[in-house]
Amino acid sequence: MKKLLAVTLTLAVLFGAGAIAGATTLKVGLDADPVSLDPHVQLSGGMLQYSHWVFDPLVRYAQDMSIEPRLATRWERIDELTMRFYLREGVKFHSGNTFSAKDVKFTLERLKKSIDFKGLFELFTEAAIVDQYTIDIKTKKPYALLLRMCTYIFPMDSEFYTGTDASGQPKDAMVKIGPSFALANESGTGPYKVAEREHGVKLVMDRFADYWDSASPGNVDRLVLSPIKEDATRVAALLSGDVDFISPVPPQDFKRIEKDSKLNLFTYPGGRIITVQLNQKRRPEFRVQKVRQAIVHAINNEGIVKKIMKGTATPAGQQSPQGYAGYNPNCVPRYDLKKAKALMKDAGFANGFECTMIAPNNRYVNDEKIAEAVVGMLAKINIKVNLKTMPKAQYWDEFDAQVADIQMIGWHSDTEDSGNFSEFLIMCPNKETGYGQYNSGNYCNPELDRMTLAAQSETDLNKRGKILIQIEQILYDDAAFVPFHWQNHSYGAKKNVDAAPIINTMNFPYFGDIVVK
Amino acid sequence: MIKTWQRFKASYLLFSFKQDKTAIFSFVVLLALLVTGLLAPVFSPYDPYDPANIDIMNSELPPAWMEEGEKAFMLGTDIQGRDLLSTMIYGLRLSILIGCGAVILQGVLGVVVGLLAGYLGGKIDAVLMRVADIQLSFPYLMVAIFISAIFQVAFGIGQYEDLAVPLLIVIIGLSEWPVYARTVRASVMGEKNKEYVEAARVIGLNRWRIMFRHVLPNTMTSVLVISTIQVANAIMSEAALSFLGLGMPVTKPSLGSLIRSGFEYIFSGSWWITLFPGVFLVLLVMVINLLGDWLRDVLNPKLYKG
Amino acid sequence: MTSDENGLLALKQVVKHFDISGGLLDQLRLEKGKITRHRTTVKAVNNVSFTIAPGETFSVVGESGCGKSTLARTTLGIYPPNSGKILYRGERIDNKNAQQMLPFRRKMQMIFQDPYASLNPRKTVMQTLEEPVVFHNPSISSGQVKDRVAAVMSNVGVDPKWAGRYPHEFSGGQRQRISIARALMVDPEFIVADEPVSALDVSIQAQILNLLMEAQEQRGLTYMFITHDLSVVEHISTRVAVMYLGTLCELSPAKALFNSPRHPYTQALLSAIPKLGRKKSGHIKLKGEVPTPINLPTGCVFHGRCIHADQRCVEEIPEERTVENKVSVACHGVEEGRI
Amino acid sequence: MQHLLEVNDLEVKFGLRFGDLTAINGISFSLDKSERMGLVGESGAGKSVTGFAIINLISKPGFISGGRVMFNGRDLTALSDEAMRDIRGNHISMIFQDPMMTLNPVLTIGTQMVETLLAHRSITRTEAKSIALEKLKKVQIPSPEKRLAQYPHEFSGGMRQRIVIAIALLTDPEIVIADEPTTALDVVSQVTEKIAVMYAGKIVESGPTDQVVNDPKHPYTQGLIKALPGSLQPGAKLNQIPGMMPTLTDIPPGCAFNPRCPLSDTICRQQEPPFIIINGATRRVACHMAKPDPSNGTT
Amino acid sequence: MFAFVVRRITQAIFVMLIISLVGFSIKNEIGDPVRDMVGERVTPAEREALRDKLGLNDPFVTQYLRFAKNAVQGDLGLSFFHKKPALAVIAAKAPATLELVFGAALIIIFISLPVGIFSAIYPQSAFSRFTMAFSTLGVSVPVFLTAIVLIYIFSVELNWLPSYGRGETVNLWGWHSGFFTVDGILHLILPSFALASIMLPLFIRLIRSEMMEVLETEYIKFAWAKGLRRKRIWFVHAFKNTLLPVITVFGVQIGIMFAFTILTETVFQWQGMGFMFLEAVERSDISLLVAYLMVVGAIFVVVNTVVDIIYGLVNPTIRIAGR
Repeated sequence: MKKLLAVTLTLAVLFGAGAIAGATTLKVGLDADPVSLDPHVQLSGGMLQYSHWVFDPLVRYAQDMSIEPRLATRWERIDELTMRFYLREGVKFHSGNTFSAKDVKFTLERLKKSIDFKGLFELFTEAAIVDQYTIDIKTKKPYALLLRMCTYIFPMDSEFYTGTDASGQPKDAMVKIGPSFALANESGTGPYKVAEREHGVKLVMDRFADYWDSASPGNVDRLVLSPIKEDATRVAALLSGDVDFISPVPPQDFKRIEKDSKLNLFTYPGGRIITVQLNQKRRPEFRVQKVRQAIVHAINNEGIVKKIMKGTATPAGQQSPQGYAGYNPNCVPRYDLKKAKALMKDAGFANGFECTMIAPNNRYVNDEKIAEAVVGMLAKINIKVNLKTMPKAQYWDEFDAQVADIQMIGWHSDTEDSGNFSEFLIMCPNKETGYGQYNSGNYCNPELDRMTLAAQSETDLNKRGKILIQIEQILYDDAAFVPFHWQNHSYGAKKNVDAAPIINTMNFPYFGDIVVK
Repeated sequence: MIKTWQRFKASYLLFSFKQDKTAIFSFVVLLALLVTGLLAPVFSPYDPYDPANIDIMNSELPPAWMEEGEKAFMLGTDIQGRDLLSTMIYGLRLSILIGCGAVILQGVLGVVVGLLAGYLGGKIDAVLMRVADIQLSFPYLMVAIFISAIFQVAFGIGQYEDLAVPLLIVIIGLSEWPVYARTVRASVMGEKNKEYVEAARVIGLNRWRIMFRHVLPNTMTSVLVISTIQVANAIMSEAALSFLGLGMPVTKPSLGSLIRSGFEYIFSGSWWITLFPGVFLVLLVMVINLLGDWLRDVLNPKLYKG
Repeated sequence: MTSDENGLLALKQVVKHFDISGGLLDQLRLEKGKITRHRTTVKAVNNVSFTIAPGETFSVVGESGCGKSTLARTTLGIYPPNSGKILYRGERIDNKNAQQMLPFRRKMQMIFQDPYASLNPRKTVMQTLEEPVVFHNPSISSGQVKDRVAAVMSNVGVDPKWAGRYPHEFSGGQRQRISIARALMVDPEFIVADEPVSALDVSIQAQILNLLMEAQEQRGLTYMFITHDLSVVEHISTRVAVMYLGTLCELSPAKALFNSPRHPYTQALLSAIPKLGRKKSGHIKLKGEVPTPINLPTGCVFHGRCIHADQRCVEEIPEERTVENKVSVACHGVEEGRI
Repeated sequence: MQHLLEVNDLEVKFGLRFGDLTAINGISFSLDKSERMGLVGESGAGKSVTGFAIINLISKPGFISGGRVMFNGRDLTALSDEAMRDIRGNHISMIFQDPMMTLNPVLTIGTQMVETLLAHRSITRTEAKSIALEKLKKVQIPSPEKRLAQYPHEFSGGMRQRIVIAIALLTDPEIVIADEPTTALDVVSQVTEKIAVMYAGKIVESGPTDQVVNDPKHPYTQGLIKALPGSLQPGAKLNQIPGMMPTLTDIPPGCAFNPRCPLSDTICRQQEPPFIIINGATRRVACHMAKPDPSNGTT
Repeated sequence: MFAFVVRRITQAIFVMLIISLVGFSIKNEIGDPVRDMVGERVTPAEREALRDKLGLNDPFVTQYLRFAKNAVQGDLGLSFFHKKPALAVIAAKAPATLELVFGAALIIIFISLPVGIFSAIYPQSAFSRFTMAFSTLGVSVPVFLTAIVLIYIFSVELNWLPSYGRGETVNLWGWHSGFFTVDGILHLILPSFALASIMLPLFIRLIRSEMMEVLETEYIKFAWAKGLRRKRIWFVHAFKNTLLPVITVFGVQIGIMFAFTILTETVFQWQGMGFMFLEAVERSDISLLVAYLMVVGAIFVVVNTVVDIIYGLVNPTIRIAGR
């Protein structure tokens, strides 16, 4: 017995310690790992990243934001409501099943049932299978962003996910809490298949031998993802060589990584706008346009970007980043303390007032420090801000309850489109429609609501762009909210890891295509 | 008063103090730190808690003697552009305030509980000590979360900045009182069977008077000794809570929260943001510990933590 | 000796047991698969009766652990007795509450053995001495208190100038004087002295004994004197009670006891008194060890060590019987005339 | 003639920050084989320190600052650590004051006895155990086999005292030093042939026990004897020596006893009395008031 | 012994009952678990429905009784985040923490004992003085600062030791152990030193002062007088007595050490219970939190019990049964 134990231990040591010779392993340290293997169980950045590694979407964004064919090779608009997709043939799922139109239909149906995704796919009706490799995707009303939404469709293996598991639960059940088949098993068409997963500890993925995209330059055989939540620890892990790739990199450590001869730092402009909202319901002062304008003028967002974000963010004067349909080149940051003071005087608040503010301290890059800077900047126009920061777990409840006069929120458009910002952050809050769900400023302008909805169903992209640009202008003039900057994504990697081609504005590193020299 | 002073002058305490260079050194340093901290507005060049004084464009300036340093900021600035020296001095004040406040709270709680448990014994003792066990097995992080939440519900976030200090005092005070309770209880159990207590009973004094007037003063030596350790611990607990984001508000950094940023700045090259407050805190805690050691050796060699 | 049959202080069948078995759970034992309940009781004082007349020095002697200190504390009400009665001037005091007890507290005081533990180290002599007076006479002026402290201090031979000092600044003998002073502060009638000189050196012991005798003369005090030192007992006692394992063996006037001890235990005890310069002789050696007061022997508690013990001694508890003038003994052998 | 033990002018000091304190101030005595000598005096007189000085085991900051301790012709103060270790517990053993504190609470008495033998004799554990048993029987510990496996707290104070004695006798030492906490003049007088009275670090009187007890020459010895309650009529006022023994820090000049002495004279306050021989070499006394033996000088 | 065990079990139940109640009453203060389960897009109505489904909207008493009923059957609920039974999550994380605490305890024992004993025997030596000075400095440095400095020196600058995680582990009947691989041991070194750093100085001082005190006792003097060899006196007579108070303090401190694992595990990304706890706080994973508190409470009682038993074994004067 003892001997057996000894042998077992020795073997365990041998196998445990040694990786397979010659294989390329990429060790990645991220701030979080996917909460489930089921891509539909949560709509979050982490889950979408995972979906890109293990599943493949119908289409995806390229680095230049153009739409790149993946499982759909081409598509055409049939009518106002319908788009026809021609699917790639000869694609295998990890289970060995062959991919076809029925899997797309299955996936879309599942998306419409998902608590998280049903909102995004609300306008979608049932997909119609034309033939094995052709499918029509339809919406209830004309929808300009139909194709973009298809970046969210990661076809799942309908055969694999059909039937019931050992406990009698349907295999396609989406379970928020507790075990489910899809939680622990996956079958996608993506470049990697999951080899081992210990939630919160590591996710090990092996290259899928039958991956359809033979053109992909990706040469990583094994991808090991470790969640490292603490910024400094994550950086230390890269510096000490324990991992090959990390993200995000805290701005204060950019210099250190750039300086290191063995490492490279990559940043990529992102679309997440960081703002604070001025609650007009709580504070009559914020109903005064001049006060809002004074505040916007008092915020030195270029200073914040330079000092706190170490230059790795883009100062913003509006919601839409450059490249978005609504981007308005006139809406630039307008820090001007003198003018801010004058505006306060004009508004009759030369002596300022006191108000409260909340911000998260672990949600956005340097969120707490930005909030702190706001306190200092507003103090200069005599607005005394009582700030409380808290972890995100507590923050959102407080945000919803609108406990403070000024609340921070960052927003990334799910559709990589300007309209999405206004729908959630600017439109008059309406419990029934769900519009303005995150408008804790209670800014309400019916005209803007009308314009936003019009843009939603305008399929003429030119016309639509004009509306969106105009919306930004109105918001800018009205100082409806206080914009800070668009966050950049940041990645640190060893010199031999060629990360530049696989990163993008959505922060979905396409590890399937990564090359390790 | 004069008599007490003369008694003190002739006491063994002062005698052994004068003999001990480390004790004198620690005392002088502590005194200097206390004076500096308590008179923070006098000593610090700026008021770091007044946001109007802060300009983000001054952020992360190195100490004055370095190339990019500015004379106005002797020890440099933090990421918000706060003068580090002023922040440290104000932070020192907070740390001292929280340390002493928390120790007074836990001391009062723990001493009363320990006294009751030790003197009355029996069921009261059993119950109180179980409560102490529960408290000990409850991470102070939970206490912190719980009490912060209660405070917030009761006072709203507008008051948060003003309430943070009492809040931390309550949190740290509540989480550590069993240390006192256990020590005092052990001490009381040793004292209560001594003949002077019986003498007090023969006189006819009631148990409360005996407990508080006769037994309590005799446990004070051990209370005094662990208090120094506990002040140091409380200061470190505040630092730890700040490290976990449950401490002082960001606009009023304590020494602990300054060190917390040490964690963020360790690789950044802006070493001064970490190093100076870190050295300051370690110095403060160390002289308190050194004085505690000395006090323990002089007053009660048999006392230890726990 | 006394007109009142109850004397100044009387104990009637006083029993004091200590339950040291802890809580219910501690009493449970697992025995042969059954849970049984055990209680552990220290039977410190068993059925002790005696009367102390005013003005006398009543000594209780016995080896350490025989229960004499417990008896002293029970007498003063520090420990409530389990059964029996304690009467002071004919009035029952064992069932009184703290408030009702107060008038008696002024009459009855105690002096302790350990001069280092019996004074509160955190209180000055002044504070220690004034506390009983102020407590019992809340209306007294501070000047009066100070005068009284000074008077009593010089009375016991401690310079009143030192009233501001703390106990650790005094020697053992001086502390014992202060301890006596504390007892005298309330002007008591009755003092229980628990081994007041056994921790002191010979020369100091003589000083303290003299002081106690002087105080008795001046104030007409009654002493209950607890000690194991028989030479001291012989020197100062009027009557002596000999105690063994919580039980009284013999109660006699001092002279009678030292001249002709009756109880075999008393005889053994007295044979061991060292006398200066006399080579030891005739020391009666006792067999065996002292049993624990937890498992008291049946019958006469002394039977296991007594050379005269017979079957009756094993089975029957001897009763205290007066054998001659004021001498009473609890021994079957004496009763039967065997000894 | 060589004595078994000869203490010559032994001096012990305690090194303190503000200077050295003299605890034993030049004492001399001798002890022969099978002889019993009593050293009496109040606590603090230096009895225990003398005992520890003989086995060279004075606790810090004390040290032997002068004189010699000759044992079988060897000076114990000059022995190496290892040689001294072999003397202790083997040739000279000591019985400590407090039986409750002397035994190690966490070791069985068997262990504590056997280890002593093993430290000095090359014998097996079993042999050591049987010697231990024998000695326990000698001091009348009932059922010694069972008792060997027990811990000190399982014994009564009296039994512990006997065990300590048994340990001291284990190696059949030539000398046993028995330390006692109290003055106990009465007890000492019963069991010894020789007696030496100590006061404030010096021997003030010595001689055969019956002579010293029945005819004390030093006023301190006289006072001690008269202070014993057993020596007087019951109820009579006891003779008391006024005041108390000085502490080491404030020993008065001249004769240390002079402030308490009924016979004190000017000379007593100025001069230390010599330790003179009286009654033909058997008795010595250190008192200005004592008459020296004409045939002998002073030391 | 019987009474002792029964009392400790009742005590543990009592402690856990209170802890679960307090833990449960905090649940609303640490955020809404549903918030973390769904994306930001999900409408309030959907979230409310989910809350209903999870029973989070039931009255406190209903929820607690439901919890208590299941707890009696050994079911402490499902972790929202891990989507597994809370106890299973803790069981999976416990080895990491236990090994960390064990590693730190080993370091404390193997350093503090020799150092403490040496500096008690030779209190005036240069080494003792240095140790004392160093240990005072040691207790004064916050544990997270120590941790980060260790990482900086040994991982980043010197590249000797890994900076995070547990490394390779071996599965021994469900216990993932890092003790049997070189990699695992290497990963263990920094975190356990960081954790030990807070207690080590305390124990060196404690052992030193206890040993010094014991060396002054009568029975040690008697041992010298018996002519024993000094090694025996130091390592048998004095050491065993020194151990007694050390064991008691060790018992208390080991409980406190579990609290400190929260900080250490956070810095080193050590996947143990402390890390899990903090994550549970961040994710408002209330069932996991309550389960954690109860398990820690139980560990506390168990550790105290074991310490008492060891104490009883070392100290013959203590009978466990009585008092």
